[in-house]
Amino acid sequence: MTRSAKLAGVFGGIAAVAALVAYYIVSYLIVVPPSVAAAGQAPRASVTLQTVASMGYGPHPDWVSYFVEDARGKWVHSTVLTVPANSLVKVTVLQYDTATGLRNPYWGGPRGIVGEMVLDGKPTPTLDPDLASHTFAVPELGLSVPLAGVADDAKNQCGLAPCTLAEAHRTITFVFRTGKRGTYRWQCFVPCAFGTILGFGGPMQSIGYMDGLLHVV
Amino acid sequence: MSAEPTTTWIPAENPELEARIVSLGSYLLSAATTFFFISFLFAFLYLRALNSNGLWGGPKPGHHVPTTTTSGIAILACVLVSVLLVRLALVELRGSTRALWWPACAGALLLGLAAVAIQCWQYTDLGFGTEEGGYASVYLGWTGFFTIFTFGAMLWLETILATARRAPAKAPEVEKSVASFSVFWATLGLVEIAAFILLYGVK
Amino acid sequence: MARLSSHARRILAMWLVSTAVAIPLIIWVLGPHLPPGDMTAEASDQTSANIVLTAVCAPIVLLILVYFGYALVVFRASGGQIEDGAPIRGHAPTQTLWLVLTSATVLALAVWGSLVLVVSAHGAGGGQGPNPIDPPAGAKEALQVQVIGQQWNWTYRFPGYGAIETAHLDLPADRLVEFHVTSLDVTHSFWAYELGVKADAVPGVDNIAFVHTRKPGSFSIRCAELCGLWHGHMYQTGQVVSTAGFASWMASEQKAEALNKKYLPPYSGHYYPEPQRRAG
Amino acid sequence: MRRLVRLNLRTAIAFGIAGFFLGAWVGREIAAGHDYLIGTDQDDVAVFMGFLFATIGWLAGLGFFNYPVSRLLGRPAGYPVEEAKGTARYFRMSTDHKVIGIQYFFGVGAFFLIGGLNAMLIRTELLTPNEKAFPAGQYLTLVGLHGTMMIMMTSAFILGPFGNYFVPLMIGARRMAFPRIEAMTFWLTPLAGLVLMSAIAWNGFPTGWTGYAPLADQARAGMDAYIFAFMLIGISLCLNGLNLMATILTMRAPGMTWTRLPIFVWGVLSTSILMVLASPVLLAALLMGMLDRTANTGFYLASTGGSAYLYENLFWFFGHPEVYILALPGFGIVLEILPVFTRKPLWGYKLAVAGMLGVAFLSFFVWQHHLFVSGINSTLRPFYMLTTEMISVPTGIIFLNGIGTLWLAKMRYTVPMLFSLAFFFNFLIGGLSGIFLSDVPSDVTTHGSYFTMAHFHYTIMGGLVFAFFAATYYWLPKMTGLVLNEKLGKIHFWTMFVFFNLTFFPLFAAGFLDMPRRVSTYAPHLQVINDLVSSAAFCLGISMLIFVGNLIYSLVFARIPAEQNPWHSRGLEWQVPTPVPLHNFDEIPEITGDPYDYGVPGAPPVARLRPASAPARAR
Repeated sequence: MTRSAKLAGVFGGIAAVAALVAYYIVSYLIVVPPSVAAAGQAPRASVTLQTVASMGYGPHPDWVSYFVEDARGKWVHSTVLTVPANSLVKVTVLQYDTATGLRNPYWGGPRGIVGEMVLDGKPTPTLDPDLASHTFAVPELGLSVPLAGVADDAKNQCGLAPCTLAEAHRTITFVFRTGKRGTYRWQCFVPCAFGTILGFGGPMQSIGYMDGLLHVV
Repeated sequence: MSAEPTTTWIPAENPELEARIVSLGSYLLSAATTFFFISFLFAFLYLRALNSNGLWGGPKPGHHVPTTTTSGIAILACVLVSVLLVRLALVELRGSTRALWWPACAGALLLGLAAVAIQCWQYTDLGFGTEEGGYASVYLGWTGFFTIFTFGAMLWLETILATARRAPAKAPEVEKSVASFSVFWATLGLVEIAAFILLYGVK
Repeated sequence: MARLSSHARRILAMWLVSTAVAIPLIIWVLGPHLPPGDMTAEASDQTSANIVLTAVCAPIVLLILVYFGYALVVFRASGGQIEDGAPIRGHAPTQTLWLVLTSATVLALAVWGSLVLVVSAHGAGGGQGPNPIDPPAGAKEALQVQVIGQQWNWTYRFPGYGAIETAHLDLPADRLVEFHVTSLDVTHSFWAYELGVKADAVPGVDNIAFVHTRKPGSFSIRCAELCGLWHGHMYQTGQVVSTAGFASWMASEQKAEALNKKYLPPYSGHYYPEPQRRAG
Repeated sequence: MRRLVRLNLRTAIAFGIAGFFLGAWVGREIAAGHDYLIGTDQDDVAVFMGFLFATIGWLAGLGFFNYPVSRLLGRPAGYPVEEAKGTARYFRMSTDHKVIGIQYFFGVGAFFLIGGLNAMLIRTELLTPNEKAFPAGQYLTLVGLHGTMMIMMTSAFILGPFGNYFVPLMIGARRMAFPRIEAMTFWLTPLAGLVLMSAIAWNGFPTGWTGYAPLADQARAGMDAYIFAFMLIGISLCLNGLNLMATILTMRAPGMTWTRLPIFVWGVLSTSILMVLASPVLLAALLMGMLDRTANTGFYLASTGGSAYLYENLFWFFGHPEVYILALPGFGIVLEILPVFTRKPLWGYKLAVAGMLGVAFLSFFVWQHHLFVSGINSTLRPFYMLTTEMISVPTGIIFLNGIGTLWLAKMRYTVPMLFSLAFFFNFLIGGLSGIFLSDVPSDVTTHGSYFTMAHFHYTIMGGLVFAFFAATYYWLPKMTGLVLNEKLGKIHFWTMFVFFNLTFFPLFAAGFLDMPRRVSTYAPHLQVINDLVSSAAFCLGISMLIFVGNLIYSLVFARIPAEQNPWHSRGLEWQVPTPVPLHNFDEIPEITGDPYDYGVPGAPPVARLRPASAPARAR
């Protein structure tokens, strides 16, 4: 074997293995759900979300998840939102999941919102923690809003995401003020991931399901 | 490099050294095994002392002891008699008549396997679930891994018996391998005594 | 023998000079910048502990550095030749001296650390578990604050104020505070940096830490034990405010939390919320 | 069987993969009908059974069951072992301790580089104060993979390659006490690495290398990979320690008295005590975690009668001796190398032995210093503060040995010597920063911060890894029979030393300035420090590539045969020819002298290699 062939063999082999390992690790690392922009412009924008009890498809059919409506009215499986800075953002959540109850009842009161939380058209100052199905919380903005659950015995419950308005749901609207630019995390404070120890595993620790990012631009 | 043979033998040392190696290995294995089960002993005492959420003994008081205490006694008896039989075999091998060592070891093997079997049978009829508190957890962990260790020990004993059966070895060699095994098996016997006292005796 | 002692003399001189320079620098120049500052009595104790430890370590570092530096320059083979060094196998007086000195240093540090920990600092701001060995005088009148770690935020309950719960933390200045740290799910660690408090939040445990606040200011709160996805985001900023400022903050919180208060569980050292394990 | 299929790495991988799928199927059958496993979208029983069967398949594929089965059938001990020729023997089960040493060197080294790659990715993420490069969850997995991979691999970093290769050579034995167990300790290691890497396929694990419960109970199936991989390493460590200890205690050549035993062997011996006794506790802790995840027990769940403290106690009961499993072989290596390049006897040999045994003994009594602020029994804190600070006395002895050995020396600055000297510098900083962590008032600030992180990187990377490279440059010529390029070695040393310190020293400041460990986001004012550290870390990564380049250049291209004893060492391992013959010594040698008698007038040679042909000694 010539020197150059040896060189090519050794370095080619090592480079190939290194590339494979790096690809294996990095391809896992960089996956983020697509970002969905809020409708409207600063200083007013709006976001429409829905929460589903179970995906019904995909790699995790049993998981709870958020969905976001994009500009064309299509439901996107993502939790990465882009909203304008220093604006009022109106959030509408279509809530299809049944109640689980809060781990910490403290989060039953809506906090950090402008005006009042509106549940199915009625202003609601606070929620019985046992009736909460999820929360929408951005701790760095002081924002936390409990999302009331659908009654356990409601008819026509949604089984396959994304759900339609014909299926049993609650509608929650609220307005919050975005601060300065930056990326904020948001999450749900309800231990709603049944089947996982303490209800806080799986979807509760996965961006794209019950955790997300709020890009304020 | 090309001059190397395709088959080599692990260089044999003199039999006395080989026996010393196995004997020392058995002591070290026993030490490691002891520390392994000390973890469960610690878990038992620690969780019992903490009694988190009042659930050490499960949701219903007095409910947590296995329903079949007799099978616990049976396992203890099997293991202890088996340990004693191995010691007896050792005495036999060291004495002038060596007639009884084989049946003694074979009996020890059967009793050890019986302990494994009884434990497996007991799991099917426990009377409590694994989720019912700290005691249930420690019970499952301790007895489960003790059973696995016991099964491994029985494989070792079987090896000694099979080797002696196939090529009737000289007494000193058999004696040394039985002595090495006896150390490990006696250690497991002590573990079983502790397990019985704590898991069946302490409420 | 004369040569030998000249090496030793030189090394000793360099060491003494550098130590004499370093120690004042550490105490008066670096010292004031060492954490965590002096917002509380415990933080001051930790700062002085850090200064003392740095000052104790400096001579050791300098001894090794001076010696090794000297040896690297002086005790080297000349040229490419392989020459043998002096066949010394040991020197009993040096060995004894070294053992005595290191043991004495270590024992002194341990005794001093224990004294600071137990007698003067009452736990030094660290979590002491449900039964602190030596609660400070006036612990009965301390402001009780329960810190509740949860995935992923901190909330606080004030049993002295109707057990209301808040999402951020204000403390009055010049007051003994008794933190009761617990968790609702996994292990967190409550780290109030400027206060000099660190206490693990462990489910089912009431972990107590004492701190005596001194002057107003803001402090950062972090989670120092890996707790899942948003561990790095579990930070807040708290305030030490005047007593009057604390009272007005508390009044406004009580007003804001009036509606939600009835849903809170009764105050307890620890909580076991549902679900307690995997649910079907 | 052995005639039909040639058992090697290929069959091991094939059997392993087949075993995994078989096991996963069995696991799903077992799990079916158990409510608590339904709806989690992860079947931990299937994953564990898959790993278990994969391990069995892997070992069977390498031929580890041939001998036990033949023994069960009653065949006699001392079975012949098939050895391949040339490079092929490195890819199959070999019972030659020299082959295993080289397998360890490259196998563990490869995973060490993967762990290093993870470190580079971590530093990439930390270039910015907020998550830019990778999302938070994946970042935690990265931290866990880096930490666990490094701890798993560096545990065997010195005892694996150099312990296995040189302990028999240094004590005058032809083999290790249990050659097949020795082979198994190696082959479990790459399997553990692969199992750990597979955590990515199960969406990672969030706990870092410590695997704290109940977060570990809550985590997704990647946690199973962590638990299983660490269990394999625990078994491997325990068996490796058992084997090394049995070898040293029983197989010393005649004349190898306890005071003639090379100091490296003493280091190995004291380490192996820790390995035998501490690893089973890790194994038990992990098995309890496994039961929590699969059998629905509640060892670590306070809400059902368990306790998170149980894990923390068991883990650190293993974890602190583990720290010394990492450090003690390093002590042994530098004290072994210093006399050779100072041309002096080791100064204070007996004290060094006492120091290492003292460290080993004390390390079992310090573990609760990891739990100073955790809220367990606070009355014990002064005791653990005392024991922890006490351990710096035996550690300090190593420094005294270094000081004494350098006194009036004739130092030669070869690459191994440079690494050994750097070891003292790094370990000094690492050790003294440990004093801050052992003092409770100071620990309240530094615990769980980047200060801690810098501290243990100074001791493990600055200590163990530098000692590893010292040993590599010192012994690799003997192991491979080829010279390593010295110029590249020196470039490697200086880049590594400089950038190691530039990487980790600023992290003490980051910890003092309120930066907790394992965070993907930090306060914006810390960005300068972090960017400096990241750039230095990338250069540190490049210095590792220089080493890899040196290895490739010297072993593949230059191929300059090494002399039998290039360093003019008195060590017994240097008295045998290079490359080392298959059974090391034609006859068991008789040890006649001290291995460190440099410059001692009239010192006898270290050993008589052919005692039988030499004139009989008067006894």
